[in-house]
Amino acid sequence: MSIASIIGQVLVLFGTFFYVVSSLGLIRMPDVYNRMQTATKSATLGSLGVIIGVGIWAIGEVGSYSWIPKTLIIAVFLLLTNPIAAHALIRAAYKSGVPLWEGSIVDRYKEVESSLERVEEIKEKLKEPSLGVEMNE
Amino acid sequence: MGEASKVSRYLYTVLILFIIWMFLTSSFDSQEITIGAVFSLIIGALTYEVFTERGLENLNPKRMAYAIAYIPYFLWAMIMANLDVAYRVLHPKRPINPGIVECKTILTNNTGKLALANSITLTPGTITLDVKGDHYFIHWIDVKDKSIEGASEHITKPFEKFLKVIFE
Amino acid sequence: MVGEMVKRILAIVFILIIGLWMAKGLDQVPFGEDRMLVGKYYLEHVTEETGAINAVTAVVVNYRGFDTLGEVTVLFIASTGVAALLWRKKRKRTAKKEGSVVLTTGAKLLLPFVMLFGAYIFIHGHLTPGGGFPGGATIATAFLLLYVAFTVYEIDHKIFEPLEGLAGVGYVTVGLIGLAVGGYFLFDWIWQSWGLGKENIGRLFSAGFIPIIYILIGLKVGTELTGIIDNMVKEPEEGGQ
Amino acid sequence: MSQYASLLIALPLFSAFFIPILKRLNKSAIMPFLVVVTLVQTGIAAWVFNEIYITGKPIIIMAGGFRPPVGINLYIGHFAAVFILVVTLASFLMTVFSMRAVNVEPKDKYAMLFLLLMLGATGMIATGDIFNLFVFMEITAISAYALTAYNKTGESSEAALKYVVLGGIGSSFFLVGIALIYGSLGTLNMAHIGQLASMINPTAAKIGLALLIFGLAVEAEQFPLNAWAPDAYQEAPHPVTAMFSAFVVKASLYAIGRIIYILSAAEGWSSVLRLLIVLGTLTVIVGEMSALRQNNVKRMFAYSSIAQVGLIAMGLALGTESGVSASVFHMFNHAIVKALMFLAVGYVAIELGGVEMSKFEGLGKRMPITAFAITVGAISIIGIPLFNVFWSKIQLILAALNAEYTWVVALILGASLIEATYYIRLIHTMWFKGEGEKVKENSVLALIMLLLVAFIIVIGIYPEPFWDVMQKAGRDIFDVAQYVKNVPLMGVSP
Amino acid sequence: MIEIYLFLIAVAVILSMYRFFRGPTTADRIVAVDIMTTLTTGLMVLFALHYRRAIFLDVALVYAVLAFVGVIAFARYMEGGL
Amino acid sequence: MNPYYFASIALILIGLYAILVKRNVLKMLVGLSIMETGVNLLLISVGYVSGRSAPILSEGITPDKAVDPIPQALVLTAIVIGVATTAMALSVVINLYEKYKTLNVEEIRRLRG
Amino acid sequence: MNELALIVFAPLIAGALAWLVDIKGIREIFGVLGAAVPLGYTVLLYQKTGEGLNFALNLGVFKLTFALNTLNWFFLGIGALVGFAAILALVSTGRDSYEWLFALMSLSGVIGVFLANDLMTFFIFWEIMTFASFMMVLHYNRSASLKYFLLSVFGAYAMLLALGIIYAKLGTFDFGAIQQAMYQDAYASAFGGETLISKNESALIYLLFLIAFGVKAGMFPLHVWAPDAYSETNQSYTAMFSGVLSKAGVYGFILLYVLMGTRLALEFGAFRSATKFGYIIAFLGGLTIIVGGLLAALQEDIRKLFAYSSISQLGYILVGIGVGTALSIQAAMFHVLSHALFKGLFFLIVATIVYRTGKTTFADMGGLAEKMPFTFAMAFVAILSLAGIPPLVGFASKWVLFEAVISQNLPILGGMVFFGSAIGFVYLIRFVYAVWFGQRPTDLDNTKDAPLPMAIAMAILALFNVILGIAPGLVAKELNRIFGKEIIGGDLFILDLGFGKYNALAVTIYLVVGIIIAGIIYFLGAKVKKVPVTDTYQSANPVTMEYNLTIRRNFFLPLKETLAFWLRVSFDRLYRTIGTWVEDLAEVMRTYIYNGNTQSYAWYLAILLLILALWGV
Ligand code: NA
Ligand code: NA
Repeated sequence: MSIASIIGQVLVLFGTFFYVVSSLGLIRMPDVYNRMQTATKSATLGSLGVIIGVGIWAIGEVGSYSWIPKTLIIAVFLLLTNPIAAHALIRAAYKSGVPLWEGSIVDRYKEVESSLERVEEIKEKLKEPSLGVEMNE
Repeated sequence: MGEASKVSRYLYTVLILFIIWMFLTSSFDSQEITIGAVFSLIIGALTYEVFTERGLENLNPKRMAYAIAYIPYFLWAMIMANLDVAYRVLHPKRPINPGIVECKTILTNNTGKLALANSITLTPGTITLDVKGDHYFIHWIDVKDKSIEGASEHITKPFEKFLKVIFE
Repeated sequence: MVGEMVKRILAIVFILIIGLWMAKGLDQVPFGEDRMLVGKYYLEHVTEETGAINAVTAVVVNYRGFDTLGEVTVLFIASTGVAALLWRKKRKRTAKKEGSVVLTTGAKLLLPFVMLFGAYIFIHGHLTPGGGFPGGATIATAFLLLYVAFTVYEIDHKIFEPLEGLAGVGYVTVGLIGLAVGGYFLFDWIWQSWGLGKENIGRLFSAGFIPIIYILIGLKVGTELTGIIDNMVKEPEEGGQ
Repeated sequence: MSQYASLLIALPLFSAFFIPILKRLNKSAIMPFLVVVTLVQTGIAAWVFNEIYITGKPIIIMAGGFRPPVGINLYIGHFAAVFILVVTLASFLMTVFSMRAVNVEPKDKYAMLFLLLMLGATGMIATGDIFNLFVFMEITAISAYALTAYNKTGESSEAALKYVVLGGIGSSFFLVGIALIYGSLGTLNMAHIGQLASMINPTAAKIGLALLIFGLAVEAEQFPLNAWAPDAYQEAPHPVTAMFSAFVVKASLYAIGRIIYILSAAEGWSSVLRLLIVLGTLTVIVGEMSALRQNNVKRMFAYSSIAQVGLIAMGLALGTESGVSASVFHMFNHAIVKALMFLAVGYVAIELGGVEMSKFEGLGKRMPITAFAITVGAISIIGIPLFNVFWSKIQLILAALNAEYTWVVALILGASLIEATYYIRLIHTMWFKGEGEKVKENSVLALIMLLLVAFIIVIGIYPEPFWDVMQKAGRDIFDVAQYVKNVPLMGVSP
Repeated sequence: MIEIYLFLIAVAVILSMYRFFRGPTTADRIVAVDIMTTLTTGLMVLFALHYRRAIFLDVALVYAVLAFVGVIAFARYMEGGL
Repeated sequence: MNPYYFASIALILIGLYAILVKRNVLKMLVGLSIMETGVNLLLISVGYVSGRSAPILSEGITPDKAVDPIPQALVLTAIVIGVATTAMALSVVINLYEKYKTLNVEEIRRLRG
Repeated sequence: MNELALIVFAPLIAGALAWLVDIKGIREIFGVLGAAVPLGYTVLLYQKTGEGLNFALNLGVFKLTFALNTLNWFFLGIGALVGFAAILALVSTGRDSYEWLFALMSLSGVIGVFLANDLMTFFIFWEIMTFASFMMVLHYNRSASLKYFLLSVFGAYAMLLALGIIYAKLGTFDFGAIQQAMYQDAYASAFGGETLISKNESALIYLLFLIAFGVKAGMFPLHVWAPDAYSETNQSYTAMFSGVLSKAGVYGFILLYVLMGTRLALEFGAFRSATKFGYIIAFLGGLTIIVGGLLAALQEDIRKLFAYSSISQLGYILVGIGVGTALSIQAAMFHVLSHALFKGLFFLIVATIVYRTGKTTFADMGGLAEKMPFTFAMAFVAILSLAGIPPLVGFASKWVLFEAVISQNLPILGGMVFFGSAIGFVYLIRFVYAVWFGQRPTDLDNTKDAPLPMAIAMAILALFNVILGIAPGLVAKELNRIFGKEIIGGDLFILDLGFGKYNALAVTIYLVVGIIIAGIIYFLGAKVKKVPVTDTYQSANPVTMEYNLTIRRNFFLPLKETLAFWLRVSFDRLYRTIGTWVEDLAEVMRTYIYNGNTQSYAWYLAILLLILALWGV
């Protein structure tokens, strides 16, 4: 077994571990936000491990270096897109009204959102022609 | 900060695309390179306006250097984050203390903000929930400080020093 | 409700019996056995006859070209049909919640890459598992990304529709050139009449007209799927019936 | 030269793809373009027909120049030659009608879908490969879904939904059938299947054949799989309804016939046939009974059409050459008559704003040519001598009796009695009931209707040349050995 | 060896399925899908090695692209941004 | 029964079940898609030959080491057709919902008899 | 062109031309010429009947074959003659080109039926005839036409099924071949050999033909269409309808004898002196006589009266055919001729009356003899002929028929026949008095006599009534020629059955003398006394308009009351009820099956799959 194979395997093992962690997190965490916290991170890292690991492993196993660039591309793509997807999802979850876990201690977003709404309401009122006030945006 | 010239932006886009093509094909076959060049030129022409604002300016050596340095830093942070996750997931009591906090950033560039948001998402106990202007709203699995300043100190600051150089 | 229960139980009984019946038939087609007849011919002759190393691609584009032409047509019908059904005098997007800067910036950055992936996939159809359809779908994905990220984004139908048509016309024309040059509709004139690329088997510039057709299909599928997406996300304006 | 028959596929495709470009150039040219294309297509079909009936040999189109079973081939034999001509001619007439009948936008899309519906049916009739048959069937079906819903009313969408759901189930099971046949034989070419059919595993063949027939029977409107049909017929734009009845359903029926007979050497074959006969008979009975007190005349015609289709399926499943020939003849006659009747009823709907029975009161005075056309069509369908349908109906019945299906004939005749009842009621309503203002009838449409009427009567009075052609067409389906011989199969063998 | 990893990842995918079926919110299901697609991408890459065929990597790449956009589309649909 | 066949048949039946039982039109369409998936899986399974690889003759795969390419080609076509059907069905449902304001299949029955 | 083709198609072509030209005057010329051609050729072809003249038209689908022989010449002659007369009368009463087309088409149809030499040709022309006559009725009345059409189609389908079975078993439609095969079958079955057609099948074929021909002949209980259809169409046309078209049914029964009489006789045995299958026909014929006669008596409408009368008369013919001896069949055919002649004449008379007065009920008529003397004279002939008074043709045929039935010792049938004769007098009396004599309503004071074409038409038929009445030997000779042996003996004026003799000439002479005497008395002083309608007395009943039993109104009300129970048993109503059931069933089925629910429809697919699975296909 070549060194490349060993390094590759180690990486794959590492990645697989986080894959499993990711799925466990998905099951165990109490609300969607916390599930995302755990699952996304470990799935992303796991992917890096598994995918790049395969690229390196292939050097020893198949004898080709051409796996590396392609696995890298895939890994980078996941690295870039997974957090975006997670962000989009968590935002969507929040905006579609999924409540925070009852154990959550703070919701800053809600506070800001409601104050912003109040600002909007005031703006609307001020816009009414009788007041004749020009709002400065 | 204004936009770079169209030529610069276009060339930058084509260059990036071509590099990616080379990665994709993993081959130095002349035919692949030819087609790759053609495709990069075409797709670059179609997309450079949305793809980049600064064009070749991105390739400034200092930025490149910081970007390269950022990789191990970030990877380390990420591994730590995941060990943290593993701990929380596998611990029978699920030690969590979640909440949504607000942070402020000094970054102004959109790409920088994206990088920051992604970095936050992938590192310990945090996910970017929304970005409004320079305010980040972050779901934090283990809230240690509820104030804007305190949260920023914990969450955004560590990355900003790199990202500021790379993207600003 | 009792009726509901009965319906479910009946449905289960039905599908189980139907399933057993199908299984009985499939039992006569043992899994994993080599039963190839025409398939074997393809595998043995594909490189010599079409220049492709991906036998599936050769089957799709050359040997069973009619299927593929039909497949392109089916998608064209879907895109046309969706456009016809969702046509209103005035339609526009009504989405309210703009994506965050993370999403919009991410979409902008990813757009060219995704497009390049698409192009990569359809141009390598004769060498890898790709081809015009997945490539086109990937290109459509690039546009979907824009729709997803920006609530105001819309494609320009004035460009997309003629492009879609042009790609189709191009495909049929390639086939007709085959009829004129080689005497058969969809005849691979580049490979079989002109013999171009014979020395290139396994490399990009080979496989006769497969890459050309896949470029056309990629364009066509990309524009069509994008058109379908566009039609699906738009809603009629008030009084725009 | 004969390979140029592939223009039958290429031309409609090219034209359909060209329409988006034409739309940019000149939008008002689309409908005239449609007329021209279908006319040219009719010309090609006529040339092909002539070629085949002069040489007596089928045209085998080999796509890509690969010999079957390696390449897909089209088999334009005696049957396909006739029915492609029917398809193109009916399409041509309906494009003319469309110029008057279709006012809902977007017309460019309508034109494309119209062409592709025609293409799909042409392909189904011509193809020599079962999977390619599936592809063309889906082309037909999906354009039909779109056209059914084209008017964008709630009802038209409802009709299309039913069509999609049932059609979708049907095509899925059709594919399972293909999987079974392919899995047992390793080929998809019809002639090749015909050649190898005696070696096929009986269980797989039986179930595969049953599933193929099941899938096709949905499109071929066999009871009880036809529940989508009356709704779709009722709600589709009038020219499209005419096309449904004239050739879309016929293409599926043909496919049933073709598949049945290429697998005739397989075991268990006759039990599938028997089932199809039962289905066909039930289709006739239920169709006629449903039409009996129908107040919506277009729907009534739809049920009537379904009943006739049942008759055709029954004939195809008799397993005798005379049955197949009679069925083919009936397909042909029915295509003419129903094209005429749906054209007429559609025209009434346009002029009088509805197709309820009350709208037909006094039609004889208001729109005499249209009423006359409907009357001739109805009389023909009932099966009165001197009108075309009589000949095929009686041939079908004789064929069934010859195959010892007396009970089938008795039931069908009973159902025909019902058919006579509702058509006579309609005729009476049109001519001897009610008054109304005279409507000026469109001279082009009147011409088309009279043309079809003339056709009905000419065949009715002098069926010989037509019957001659139909017998050849029927033999084309029935004589599998000849079919296999005609296709230049290359030596791919196990 | 590879088979073991394949098995483990498959187990992970199946575990994620639990969340997909369990819910309880739509967001939960989409998260589950997101994770599953990521795991599946890894699985596909590993399969490529198992079969020793680099061409399968392309499949994984296309899959990753489609899955990403798909998940985002669902997310945006859920929040009313489509 | 082989697991691939089993899975294909199961998918087909699950799809059919959804069509037969679910009242929501969209769910019925999902059922249809599941059926299509099952069918595609079945086709692919029929073409599989044990111990062989994808019929792309590179990386040391010779004709005797490749599986049957035909079912794969068929499935490509079938998938596209499935997509097209689904797209059509969805736009039909969009129109339907606009006019009927419901997706309950039992309330969508103006056309009958 | 072959003469047979000309005979068959000339009316059709003429009709089509008349329809296309549609100019009053010209279309009549076309029409009359079209009807004249068959008549002319029929006369010319008399000599050639023995030569086996035939004609075939290959349609590809089938070969239409026609042949002329002595038997069908007889029917052809009747058809051509009465048809020509009716068409001539149509010149006056025809309303539009539509009627010309279908009247002539039906003539072509019936001629085709008579001349057909194979079952398929027979069926095709049968259908054409039915369809055309239906169109004539449809023009006037929907429900009558629908009833006619449904029963006809029912009959036609029965025939189709029968001929389909024959074709499937024997592989031929040709009469000769079928006759041959059936004959062989008959002996094969008698000696226990293999038969092509089994006993059950031959019974089925017989039953189907019984229905098919029974409908057309108006045989009880399939007669219900006839009264409405005969009365609800152009009355000139009715002459042909009742006179000729109904005879196609009779011809069919004779054909049944020709084709498979031996087979049926041997297979099913005898009842008393008749064959079983024949006795059924005869018995139904007898019922037809009674029912037709009774109902005729109860009618208030002049057209209906003759419609029922026609039914009743057809009954005689069926009895004759059913009894099945050579003599009885000859008698039946004789009666076919005389019924065509006198009933054709009757309907032309009715047509004239309706045409001139616009009235159809007895209540509105009276005293027309004075205003329409020519028509009255014609009616006189017709009445005498129908009533079976010598020396008219009606007597001759009826006499032979009575003799034929009585001689066979079939008492029930004999009773029925006599009863029919009696009731015939009853309804004729009404026609005579209510229409021609008595008080004339004032609005009929300006009534004119028959127009020329109708007059000619009536005259032709009347002439034949008289000539063949005085010289029945002409007919007998022809009938003997058909049967190939002398069954009715005698000479031109004398019919000799061996056990009875009728001298027409002698009777004529007595009668002429009697009429001259009566005429002298009439002109010497008998005058009609005018009395108000309500001044009439009726055996102790107060005279109200409701119970006003004058000859013109409800004359046979007491009879009606007596028969009330039986009149409720109406086959007409029974058929209607069945029709309603079918419609309701169809309605229920339609709404249940096509219930609009997509999911139910998906279930249908699943059910079929289940059936496939369980059937083990
Ligand atoms: Na992710
Ligand atoms: Na992902």
